[in-house]
Amino acid sequence: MRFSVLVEVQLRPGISDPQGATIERSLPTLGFSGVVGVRAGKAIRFEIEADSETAARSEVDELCRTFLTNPVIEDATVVMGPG
Amino acid sequence: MRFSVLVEVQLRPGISDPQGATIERSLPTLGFSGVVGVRAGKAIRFEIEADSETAARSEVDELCRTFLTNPVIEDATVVMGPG
Amino acid sequence: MAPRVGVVVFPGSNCEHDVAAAVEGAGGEASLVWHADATLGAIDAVVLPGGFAHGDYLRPGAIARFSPVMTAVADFAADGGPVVGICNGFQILTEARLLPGALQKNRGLTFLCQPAELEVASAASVLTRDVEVGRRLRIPVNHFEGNYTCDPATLAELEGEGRVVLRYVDNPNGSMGDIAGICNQGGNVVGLMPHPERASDTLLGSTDGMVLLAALLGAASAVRT
Amino acid sequence: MGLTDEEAAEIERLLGRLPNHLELAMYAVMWSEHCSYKSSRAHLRRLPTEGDGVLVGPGENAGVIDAGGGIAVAIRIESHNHPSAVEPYQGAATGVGGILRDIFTMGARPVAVMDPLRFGPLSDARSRWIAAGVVSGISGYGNSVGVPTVGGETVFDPAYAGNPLVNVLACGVLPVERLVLGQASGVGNLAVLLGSATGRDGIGGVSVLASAGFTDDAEVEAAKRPNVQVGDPFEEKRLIEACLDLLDRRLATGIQDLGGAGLTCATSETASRGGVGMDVDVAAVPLREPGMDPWEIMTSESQERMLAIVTPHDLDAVLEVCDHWEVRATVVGRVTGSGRLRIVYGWDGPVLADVPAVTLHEDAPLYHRPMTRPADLDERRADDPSRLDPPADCGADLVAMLVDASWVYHQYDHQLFLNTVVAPGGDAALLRLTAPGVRPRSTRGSAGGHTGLAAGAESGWAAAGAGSGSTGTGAAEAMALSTDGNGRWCSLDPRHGTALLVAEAALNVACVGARPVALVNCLNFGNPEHPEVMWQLSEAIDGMAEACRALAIPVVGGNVSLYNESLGRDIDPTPVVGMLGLVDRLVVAPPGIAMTAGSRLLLVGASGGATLGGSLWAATCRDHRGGTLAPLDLDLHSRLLTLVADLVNAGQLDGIHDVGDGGVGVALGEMAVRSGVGFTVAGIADHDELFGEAPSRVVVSVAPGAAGAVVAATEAAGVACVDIGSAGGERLVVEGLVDVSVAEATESWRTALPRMLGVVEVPR
Ligand SMILES: Nc1ncnc2c1ncn2[C@@H]1O[C@H](COP(=O)(O)OP(=O)(O)O)[C@@H](O)[C@H]1O
Ligand SMILES: [Mg+2]
Repeated sequence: MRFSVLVEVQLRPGISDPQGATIERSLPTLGFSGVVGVRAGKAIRFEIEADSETAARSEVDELCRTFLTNPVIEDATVVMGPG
Repeated sequence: MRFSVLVEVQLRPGISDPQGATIERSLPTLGFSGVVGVRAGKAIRFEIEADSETAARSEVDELCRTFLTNPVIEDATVVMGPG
Repeated sequence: MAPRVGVVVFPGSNCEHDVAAAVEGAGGEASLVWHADATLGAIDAVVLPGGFAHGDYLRPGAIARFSPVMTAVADFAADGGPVVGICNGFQILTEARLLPGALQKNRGLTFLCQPAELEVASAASVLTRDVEVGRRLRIPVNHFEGNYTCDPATLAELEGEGRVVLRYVDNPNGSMGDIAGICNQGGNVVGLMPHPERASDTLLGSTDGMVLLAALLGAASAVRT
Repeated sequence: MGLTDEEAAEIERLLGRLPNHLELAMYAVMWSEHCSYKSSRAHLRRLPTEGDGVLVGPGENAGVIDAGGGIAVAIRIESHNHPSAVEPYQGAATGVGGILRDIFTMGARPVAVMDPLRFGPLSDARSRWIAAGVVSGISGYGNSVGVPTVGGETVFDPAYAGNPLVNVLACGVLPVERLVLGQASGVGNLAVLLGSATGRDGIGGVSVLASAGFTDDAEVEAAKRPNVQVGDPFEEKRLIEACLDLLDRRLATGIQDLGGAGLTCATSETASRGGVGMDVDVAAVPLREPGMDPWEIMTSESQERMLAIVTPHDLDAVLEVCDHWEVRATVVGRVTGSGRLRIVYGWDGPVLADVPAVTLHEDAPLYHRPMTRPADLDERRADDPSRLDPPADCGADLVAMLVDASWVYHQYDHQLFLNTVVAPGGDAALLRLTAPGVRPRSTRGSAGGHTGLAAGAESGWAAAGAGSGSTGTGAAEAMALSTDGNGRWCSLDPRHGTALLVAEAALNVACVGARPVALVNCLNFGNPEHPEVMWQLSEAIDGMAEACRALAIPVVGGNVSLYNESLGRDIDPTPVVGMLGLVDRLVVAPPGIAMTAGSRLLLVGASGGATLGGSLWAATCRDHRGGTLAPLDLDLHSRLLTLVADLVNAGQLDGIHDVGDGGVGVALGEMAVRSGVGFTVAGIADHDELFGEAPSRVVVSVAPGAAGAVVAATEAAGVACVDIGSAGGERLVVEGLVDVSVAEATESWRTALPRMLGVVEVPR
């Protein structure tokens, strides 16, 4: 079975996100108001082939833990759908 | 009203994505199989204050078009929820 | 009177002094222009120097293009004034749509600071005016996002109109068409990834950058008279 | 690593009462090993710190050396080993940020970074991850902040597999009158916090607060807090410009960076150095997160912050300068005459802590920890690698030792400021001694200028020049930098090994024409509670002191990094020295590591005594780490330094390389692959002579017509000189030992590092 996956990687809460903060600071001068709490992370999309949804999910989790994030500073959120 | 927004920015189809390709190439040696079509983009999260969902939506779209993406090479996908 | 070159400084720019020194070495008169200024003052040419305007956050040039000075730069360019973007300056010019295309991450996904062998591909720009087409120049590159990208129609247009100004002899970053620098239709707005100011002294290993800066000063004088 | 019972008792004695929780937290960070040097201070005192040109020695944020003509150079080195082991990119990035703040806090514009790096072997995936992450972190931060990285080291050794060493040296240039110290003065003056908001990051980074006197709750909390920080080079870039601008306008009487121990350190040190007190209002500190406790605010190590001491009269002007550079500035403290550091919550609010500032800064315990010579040392020294079987093919071994570090340094902007005459890849970096605002370039304009400010300058840069009057006349024209460490040597003999490093670093700067003028060091050692480690540290310091005295090179600063261990195993003792050299007149670029077809190759310097003990060959080709080190004749070395610099500056050579790791063989090999020219050398008896390591030697390439003059100069200097062969041809030939094609050696040299890293595409 094939699944399509979106992994969103963000810095963990409490860790400063200079990129997000800089984007946020610049918005008013660009004419955008009312935007707060900007966090800038990564979005990684791919397709995965696995025997079951559970198998796919556990491979993706492992991938996030060991490769796509450094859990010391980053969290991953996974969204999976049919491929 | 406040809305929470996720903007996913990916390179447009047809534009080469060396980062995605590099991730994909290195996965088998790390013991991950069956992963294809890797695209590496950005995930930008924020909260926005607006009078209505439509107003929020149109401000976010404008933000994507003029600032969060470079339309020459990138596309944005927006997911909005209650703040 | 020596041609006057305004060097624009954004927060995070870092090559402004180097460019100013090289411009002066080439016989020009350089002044620094702060990004928040809405006017350029009395100048004959503008350089957007290298560096990391606004930290290159989001995308190189994405925030810088909204600076007040960029309106003045666009007006100056529209009047035919010579505008050159070096490295980060090139990225800003593309974000500001003063030049087509975009600069993506290098193919090898690393920052690259090294000499590059270039070939002059067109003499129809303010930076290569009177420089022999085919001439080889050795000028350093210093970038992470220098991989020039555009749609096929734009590429065909650039090639067809002779607007590819400089090409890499040995493409370091995956740039389409080995493009190291391009210009607008008028030839007065030029963007290039290599740093001419870094090839401005024999002690630095090359003086080839002075060929380009001298051409720019020539164009600047021509505009003024 | 919290406070011990004795330390807690000492605090109680100093205060005459029990400290409260906040006070205890402040002592815990200030008396940590990192901030107080409590294990090493007793030994560091033995280093020679005085010399002619020393304007500021150890103890301040950076050492400062007079370069003549009203110009000075600030230099400092620091480690960021532990953060880089857990988050390589950010650990290395924040290491660069931290050391740069030490430089511009002195009033110097940072103009160079060097990064001596040590990792485990790249056959291990974790070491590859760390190495790649560290290099991109240095690249990402250093390039963006706008300071060129001009050299360093890249070493792979199993000793560092669990604990990489990420040291960063930074160097800055200043007009002498901009020199400013980290001192508070003037009762009633204000302490202004500049830069980033304060968050819960890096709390207790210098010490784990948990052990003594804390509730279980706090422990639990502390464990959850991220100790790794994310660097913001853009913020730091603006801080650099704002701070130098403030100093040029004479708007700050003192300035101090916030590093380890955060606000506690910056406020107590500035007060203590100035002999004053300070009241700090924690409620005024801009926070990144709500609900932070005062002890968190006072010990947070959030990056990119500085503390400036300003007069109330200048405050508005200070705020205006900061506003221009988009740097946040907030009054958080007031200088008092009490000598006490008082933490208050609101100026009229409760006093949360009240301690003598000097006790935080200077009364940390001083430990004379037990020392023992390692029991296995004699055995390891007796295990001499010359007893190993000779290599079947010296050529293959030579090629295996040639590793081009350019994959690393091509990721670093090493050219910014147009100063870099010898780029990374040479024996030492050589930079013109200029910087924006120091030897002013005649630019005009509004960038950096602020309408409404009194200075009357058209630009911040012009103001710097006008204010300084430093036109550069009489100043040295260039500076050289080299960093050197060698854990193999130092594990066999920390004292002698360290002396050899000082000698090597000095010779490296001589090879680009400079005379060594000052040294900084980063002492990377294991756990100081192991008596063997303390012995190594003590020995290394003695070896450094001895060599520096003999060569008349003062030690102007350093950093001690202890507890470098993993799974109970200490790293090899790895002192790293950073050498600063000056060149009075820079006329031509030095010839560099090169040879020219047709030239003679001369081996100049010490003869005999080279050994394979602790050598690169033994380690790389035989995985062997025993033996004894070659002797060092400091008198000869001193003569050689002068001779080499003179030859280089006279323009008589077409190539030069010091003989270091891998001996004469590797020196010749590197000269060949860098120039694409082969050589034929004779008279080298065996692999022992080819790869044996000894100090005080250089290989020079000189045109036949000029060889006579070079030989005469060596004779006049009383230095041996042997003609070992000639450059030219397509092969590297050492008669009877090596015969390899230039093409093969070059390809292997060029691709070795990317291959080991598993980089798919080898960048050119
Ligand atoms: N991490 C690094 N960063 C910058 N330059 C480096 C790095 N590693 C090595 N280099 C450069 O590569 C060259 C060779 O380094 P090395 O072999 O350690 O020198 P040597 O042994 O001659 O002192 C030097 O010029 C050094 O500055
Ligand atoms: Mg060397």
